[in-house]
Amino acid sequence: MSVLIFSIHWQVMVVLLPLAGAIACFLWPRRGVMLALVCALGTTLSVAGLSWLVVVEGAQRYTVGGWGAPLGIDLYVDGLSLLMLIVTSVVGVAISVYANGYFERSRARAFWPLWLFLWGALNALFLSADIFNLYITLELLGLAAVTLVALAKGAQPLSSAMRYLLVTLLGSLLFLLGVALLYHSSGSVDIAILAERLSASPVVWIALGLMVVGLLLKTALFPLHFWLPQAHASAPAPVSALLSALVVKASFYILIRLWLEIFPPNNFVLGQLLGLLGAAALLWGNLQALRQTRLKMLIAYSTVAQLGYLFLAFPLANIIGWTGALYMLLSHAIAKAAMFMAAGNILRFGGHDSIADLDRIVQRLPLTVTTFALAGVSIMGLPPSGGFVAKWLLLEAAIRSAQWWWGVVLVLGGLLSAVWIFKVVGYAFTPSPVPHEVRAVPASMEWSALALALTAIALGLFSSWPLALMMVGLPFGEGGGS
Amino acid sequence: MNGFMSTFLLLLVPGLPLLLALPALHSRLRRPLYLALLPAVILWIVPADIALELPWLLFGSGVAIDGDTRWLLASLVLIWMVAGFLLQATRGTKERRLTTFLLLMMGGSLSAILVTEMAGFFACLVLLGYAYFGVLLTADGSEASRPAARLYLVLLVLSDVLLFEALLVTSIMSDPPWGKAIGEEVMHPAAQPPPLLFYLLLTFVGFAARGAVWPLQSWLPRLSVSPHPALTLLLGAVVIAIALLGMVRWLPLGELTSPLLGFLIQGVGGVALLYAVVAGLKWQTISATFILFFSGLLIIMVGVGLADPAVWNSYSHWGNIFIAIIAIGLAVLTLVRDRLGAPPCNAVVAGKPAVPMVGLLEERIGRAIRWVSKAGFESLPRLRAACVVQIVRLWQPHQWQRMLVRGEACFRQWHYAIALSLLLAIVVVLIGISFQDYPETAAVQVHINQEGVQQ
Amino acid sequence: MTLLPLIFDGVLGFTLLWLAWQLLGSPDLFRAIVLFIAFGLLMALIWVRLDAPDVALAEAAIGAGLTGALLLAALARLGPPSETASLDNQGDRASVAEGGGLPFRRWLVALHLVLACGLGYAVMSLPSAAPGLSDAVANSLALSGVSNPVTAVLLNFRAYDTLLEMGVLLLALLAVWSLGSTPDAPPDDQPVGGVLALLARLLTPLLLLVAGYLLWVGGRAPGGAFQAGSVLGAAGVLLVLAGWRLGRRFAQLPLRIMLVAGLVLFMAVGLFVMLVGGDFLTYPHASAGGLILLIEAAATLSIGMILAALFLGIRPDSRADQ
Amino acid sequence: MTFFLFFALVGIGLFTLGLYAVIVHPHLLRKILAVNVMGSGVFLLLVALAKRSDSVDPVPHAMVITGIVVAISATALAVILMLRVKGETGRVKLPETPQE
Amino acid sequence: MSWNSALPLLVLASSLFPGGVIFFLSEERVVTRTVLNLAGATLKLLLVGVMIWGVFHGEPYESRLPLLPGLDLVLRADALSLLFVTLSAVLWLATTVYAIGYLEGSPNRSRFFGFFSLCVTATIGVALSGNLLTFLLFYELLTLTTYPLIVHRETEVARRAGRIYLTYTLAGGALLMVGTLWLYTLSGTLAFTAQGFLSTLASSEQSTLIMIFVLLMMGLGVKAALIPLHGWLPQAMVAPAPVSALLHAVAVVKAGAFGIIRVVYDVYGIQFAATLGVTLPLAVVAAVTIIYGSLRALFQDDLKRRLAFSTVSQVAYIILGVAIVGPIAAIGGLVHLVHQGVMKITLFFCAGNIAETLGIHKISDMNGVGQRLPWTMAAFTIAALGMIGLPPLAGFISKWYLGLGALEAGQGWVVIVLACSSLLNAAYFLPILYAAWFKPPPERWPAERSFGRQETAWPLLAPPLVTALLTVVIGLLASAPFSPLQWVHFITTSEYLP
Repeated sequence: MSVLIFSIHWQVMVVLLPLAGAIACFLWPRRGVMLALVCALGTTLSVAGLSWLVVVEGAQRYTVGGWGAPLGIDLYVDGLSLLMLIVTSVVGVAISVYANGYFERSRARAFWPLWLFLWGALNALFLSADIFNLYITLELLGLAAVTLVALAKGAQPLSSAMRYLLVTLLGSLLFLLGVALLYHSSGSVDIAILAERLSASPVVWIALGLMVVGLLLKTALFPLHFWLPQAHASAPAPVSALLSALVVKASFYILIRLWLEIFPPNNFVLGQLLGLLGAAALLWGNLQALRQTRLKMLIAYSTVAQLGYLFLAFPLANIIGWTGALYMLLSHAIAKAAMFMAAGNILRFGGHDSIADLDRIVQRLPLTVTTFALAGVSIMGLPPSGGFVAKWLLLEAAIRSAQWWWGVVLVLGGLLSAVWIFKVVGYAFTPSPVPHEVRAVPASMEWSALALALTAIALGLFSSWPLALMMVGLPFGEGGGS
Repeated sequence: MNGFMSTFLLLLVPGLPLLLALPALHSRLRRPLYLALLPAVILWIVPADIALELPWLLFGSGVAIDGDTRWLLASLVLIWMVAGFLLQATRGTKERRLTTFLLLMMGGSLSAILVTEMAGFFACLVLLGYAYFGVLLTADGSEASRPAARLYLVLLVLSDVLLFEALLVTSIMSDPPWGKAIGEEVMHPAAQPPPLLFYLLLTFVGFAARGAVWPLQSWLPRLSVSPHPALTLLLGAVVIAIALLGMVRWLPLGELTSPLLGFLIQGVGGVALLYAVVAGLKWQTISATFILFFSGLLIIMVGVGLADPAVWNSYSHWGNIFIAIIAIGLAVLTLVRDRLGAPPCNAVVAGKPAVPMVGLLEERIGRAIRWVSKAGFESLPRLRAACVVQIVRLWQPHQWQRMLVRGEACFRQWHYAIALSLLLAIVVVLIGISFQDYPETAAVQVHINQEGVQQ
Repeated sequence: MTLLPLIFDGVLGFTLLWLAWQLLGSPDLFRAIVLFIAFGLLMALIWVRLDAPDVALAEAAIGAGLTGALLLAALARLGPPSETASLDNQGDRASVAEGGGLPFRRWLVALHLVLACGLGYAVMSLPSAAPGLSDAVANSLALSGVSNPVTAVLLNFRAYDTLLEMGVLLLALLAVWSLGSTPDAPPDDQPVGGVLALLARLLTPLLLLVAGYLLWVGGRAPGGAFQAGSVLGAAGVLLVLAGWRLGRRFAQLPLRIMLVAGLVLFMAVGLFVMLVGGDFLTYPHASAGGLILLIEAAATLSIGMILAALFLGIRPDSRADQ
Repeated sequence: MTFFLFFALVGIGLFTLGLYAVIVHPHLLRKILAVNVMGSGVFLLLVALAKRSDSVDPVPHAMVITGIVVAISATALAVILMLRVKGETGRVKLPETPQE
Repeated sequence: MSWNSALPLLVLASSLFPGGVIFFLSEERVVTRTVLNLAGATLKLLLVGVMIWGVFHGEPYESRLPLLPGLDLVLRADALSLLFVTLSAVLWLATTVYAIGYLEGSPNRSRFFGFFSLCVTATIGVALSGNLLTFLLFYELLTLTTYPLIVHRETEVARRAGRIYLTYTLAGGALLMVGTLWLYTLSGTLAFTAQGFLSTLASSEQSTLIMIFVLLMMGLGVKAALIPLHGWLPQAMVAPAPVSALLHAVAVVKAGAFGIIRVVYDVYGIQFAATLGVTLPLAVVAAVTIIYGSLRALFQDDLKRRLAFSTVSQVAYIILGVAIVGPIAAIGGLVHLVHQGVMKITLFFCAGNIAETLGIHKISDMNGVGQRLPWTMAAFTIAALGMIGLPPLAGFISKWYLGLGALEAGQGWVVIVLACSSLLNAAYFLPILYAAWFKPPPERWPAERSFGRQETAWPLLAPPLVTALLTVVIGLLASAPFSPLQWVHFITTSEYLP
């Protein structure tokens, strides 16, 4: 058994299985659902195999083509990327189950291959140790995501998709320009080699500046979040879920990777700048969320806000801070996916997602409301939930590094998000006066969302395992930026 | 008679009346008052001294019967019998509740005589006091007597508080207050027992309020002209007598001296006597006058005792007997008055001294409450509400909202957004170039202690 | 150092910038696209000047040719050019007005100048000797199975990139298909007669030949799967323009199999060599050349088909579904 | 100043021009063109700088070929999206004001 | 897992499990629901009984789960936690019976009972938590689980109350979290230990420690309804009577008070806290709360609101007892935790009965209620007199020890506060009694429901009678073995005797 596990090249399987699944779904669209589910399962198993490998043997470097860096392309798995892969799998499986009930046949035909492509792109991105390869995965990811957004009908989704496409192309180009400059100043595109060869010079800073902004555009950090709310809100529910949960996190992952590996040390002021933007995102996003009248729009703005949390790790820049941010990423991915799915259920059930009229429908979907509430608990950062653990760690980092102002922001952000969450949940406690036409919600949609929400809660109770996993290969090695 | 039986009997003396106070029980019995008195009578007859420790409060409580208390018990039983006899006539809708209150009162009074320590006595006193209030209002529901009853209630509460404080003070003075379980080392060296005078004053005023001693007597005349002679009897012979008994028992007569207070108390007693003689000589309120007079006498006695312990010691056992005699005397007086057939009682005339004063008092209190509520305590929440309104006003309309909307609209403009990203890129690069490799910028991070997470 | 190439380069470069300026600023969209095609051809020239013939081929075929065709077709579908142009102009002015007018533009220009200066500074401050990978490539070229270094990089050293890139291409097709036909798509069933049909009939075999040649020569000289594929795609575009359509029978599964053949074969080869006992995409040195050719052949076919399908813009069997 | 540096600077010029056009031109087709021009600029920079050493570095060439293919994929998607936007809204530009 | 380490978890599960199951029961399955509820409550009581016996004989009960790096979720039963656990378990049983009767026929009962059980679970968790993190976890859980109970009526008023409640408690929770974390970064541990664990820290940290103390007190003071953080409590009165009863007597306010006890005793250590000089301000705040709450209660005409302000005042007794540094006052404060619970729950039960049976909510409408509901009003009277502190009822015991402790600690002013509070208590309770017993009843009641021969349904009547009886019994037999007073004596000995 263990021989089998160690002899399979799990890294390759993790990337190729979704791609193969996408091709299969493309070839035989009528079997799409079955193929996709099998593929989701296979990918998850591969990720499990990879985790086993990594946990037992430590961080893994894999040379595609046998050439090795700098000539060839390396795949690198450590705790950081493994965690991202696992999040992707968890959310991915749930989204697959959910989408099975969500899409009617004609759109399902388009959805499955695109979604599997996106999954493959995500996995490839998390595994890659090569910045040009990262560019390609970013493009693959961006195009798939844009198309998925455009799957929804109507003018709004299409124009949001268009805007999203332009933004993601711009971001990629900025990134590519940075890659070009870095390649020409160091002669390699491998992250590890870059880390060795680069020293703080204006060229490097210009390249890094371009890459950072390109990635920030894709991550939709305040004030560059302008494309996100509409794109996430108008996409079909499973797509919103995976965009908010995974896609924006991918570019954040690259950013964190670059920051940890190839950024010159002692970039304290830059960290403060990113933290400042994160704090602004946290407050602005939550305030905007409060103002929204549509549920999905509200959740989308909350994504803007929650992304701010992730950036608070940059000024803190110690292991606890990074762990906290990653844990936030993890729990936010899962909780936000659950939340969008719940919103999708509500939308499907009542035909609208206007918050003021939710009272007509919420009472008949107790599971969905529970999902929303549980996910909300995690997003607010109340115990026991993943969000709490993350906030705890971030706050601890803030106090330990004597930067209490970030702590204030953290607490304030949690309270603000509580306001809008309870604004929505409050409608669960309104008597429903008017019965109206409803569309049944398949059980698979309700339960997959609930399962995710419960996972987000469970993350608060069993945090030691993910935390230990993050530390494999010491991605935050010598304490990050400090 | 074995120990168990006697213990049981002792507990039954207050227990049976309390038990019978349940309406469901006494409504099925023919003469619950007499029945409830039965254990007391038996205890009186059985000539044995019994004592019993009860697990109440941490230092325990006790009931006992000995020579002195036997006398008191006897007189009390007698009075209750008379009262029962007088109350035979009462029949009607209120009877059941009246009986309940009477039985509660009986339980309280009997146990007050039997308990051996102050806290227990206090408990009985409270039961007695509130039960009497119930009796008053149940038996005599006339609007005229209610203000006086309320005044009585106010004095009762005040007296309770004062006595409670007195109890605390005495408890802290007798060290250690609650056993040796917790070592002396944690006892506060700073703990200074309050002065004795404080305690004496508290006790005296507390009991004086209950016993209608001169300056606090205004409720007494009105309540003692009740249509029910039994109520008058109970008021004087039970409520006031036991209050006086308490005073005699609680004040450290014969042990400690306080000449100043002793003199003061004598003065009060003297004035009370004078007042009784001058102001109270009316047939309708003869019993009140009687009570005032004799309680005045007793107060003088107490005052003398407090001023000079030796004097008190010489006639100390007369104290209890004196009280018993007052009670019995009052019983006789009431009976006689009842039998002679009092002239028609003019409530309004009789109530004259009490009612206006009570009315005035209540009105003043009401006005004070209104004033306070206007000026003070309601203004705080009102202030807070105003603040909340301000905040809401700040929040809800327009200003912030508009800022949010405009800001977001601005961010959403394509050209602004992309230009902003460009600007951000330039800023990042500038920061990166200008702040690199300055070690002191990282100085803030020195505090980082990473051991916490390593595990 | 001769002056002539310098002048030539200067003219080339400035013309390119001027073209870009013109195409981005021209009020007429049709003219802009035509200029864009010219821009692409000029780029191809520059690639040649920079010793990058492979890139030049790809640029000429894809960057200038196919992109231009795609954009022209899109413009045609957008509606009458005059209307769009006027709308565009209005939009331009409106946008400037919305964006705060002239001051904003001034700021914007300043910002861009700063950007350009910064980037220029970065480029100028790079060391004059490139720390590139040319030596590494040259050292390993013998083991790669091909002698054209660009092909070696594309299909051996960085084959994983290429694999993913084919994924991007396929994804684009998927995206285009799943977004379906636009409501106002021009009726494309009419037979196109005349010169175009004749041209198509004449050019298609030629293009096929060129594609085959480029594919074959790619191992040794400039050329390769992408270039060949784009030529094939051009042929497909021609056919499409001429009104030729796949038969219904082929428009279903067989077409799809052809579309994915390149990617599937690529993945299959990569996995197969794993079975032999290496990492993913590690070709045995002896058979590397053959394997690369195999992959390239399939990739050429797929790339050509995909590019043509992208141009067509709708699922060929969509009519069959309706 | 050597000629490859000149081309690299031209590349930068193209990138900047393209970016400016992306920002100020609302018409989607022109935005697509502009993005393509930006891409060309980056490619030019990538290849031109590879000329610095005597021997030709093929890796940037391969990268650019990859980039060109990615660019046409993106352009194809952008074009189809643009057409759909036109079909749904009747206008070929992005709505600037938030639709609530 | 051994029996000793499983027992705390079992105690939690005995209400968590029924709660979880009840959510999925359909509305009509009344019998199943009732059986589940009662079985859970009874089982919990039994388990708690076992634990009391064990703890008394020195058995350690502790369950651990890893929660955060270096911090476990610890459930531990010590004497102090058992005091609260027992109170919760007993009163949960009573309230469950009451709620079954109270909610008969109203909608959303499954939801109600589900959250009710969860709320009790959270309370038990608060009581059993063995470190500050676990405490924080259950404290926040309590916030979340009580919110649905407060808004259960689903009216606009209820939702407004819910919002206010959340505003206060979530903000408090955040402060508590910050304080906890800060403490953790300073000390590296959060485990509750007798005499506290902070006294070993360097003296340079003292000002920080004071600040943390303030943060913690603000966080906990919200739930304990200390001035000026009490605003949510009267608002929360819109909830159904069993909820008010549970909120005020057991769950929420007591969780806050209990937390303050824990922080003062087991985190800072009472001696160390006294050295820091934080106890006196706390005592002053508590005293102000006592007086202010009573004064506000005086002006309320709504019965439940008056009771709510009375709670504000009474819970501060507990804190006062803790803040007066001395063993006797500590006994008074701790025992008031139980006594106030029993008395206040009785009052709320009775208020609920009056509202439910006669439709009366205002005190000014209560004339003659005693004649219609004699048993209910008898229970009310006993509890109210107990609240005033009349002997021999439970309230007297608490006040007695508080006063004694204050004198013993040399803080005579507390006695005056107590006296004023007693007077005020009398001033706002006695008029109710007077009106209910001695004023003539109106011609007809606002909304009377008939229950045949009984004055009201027996599930509504039995719980207040039982708790009223309990008020008398724990007052009368205060120094019997295993009485609350004796148990508190046991606790205080361990806290004050190293």
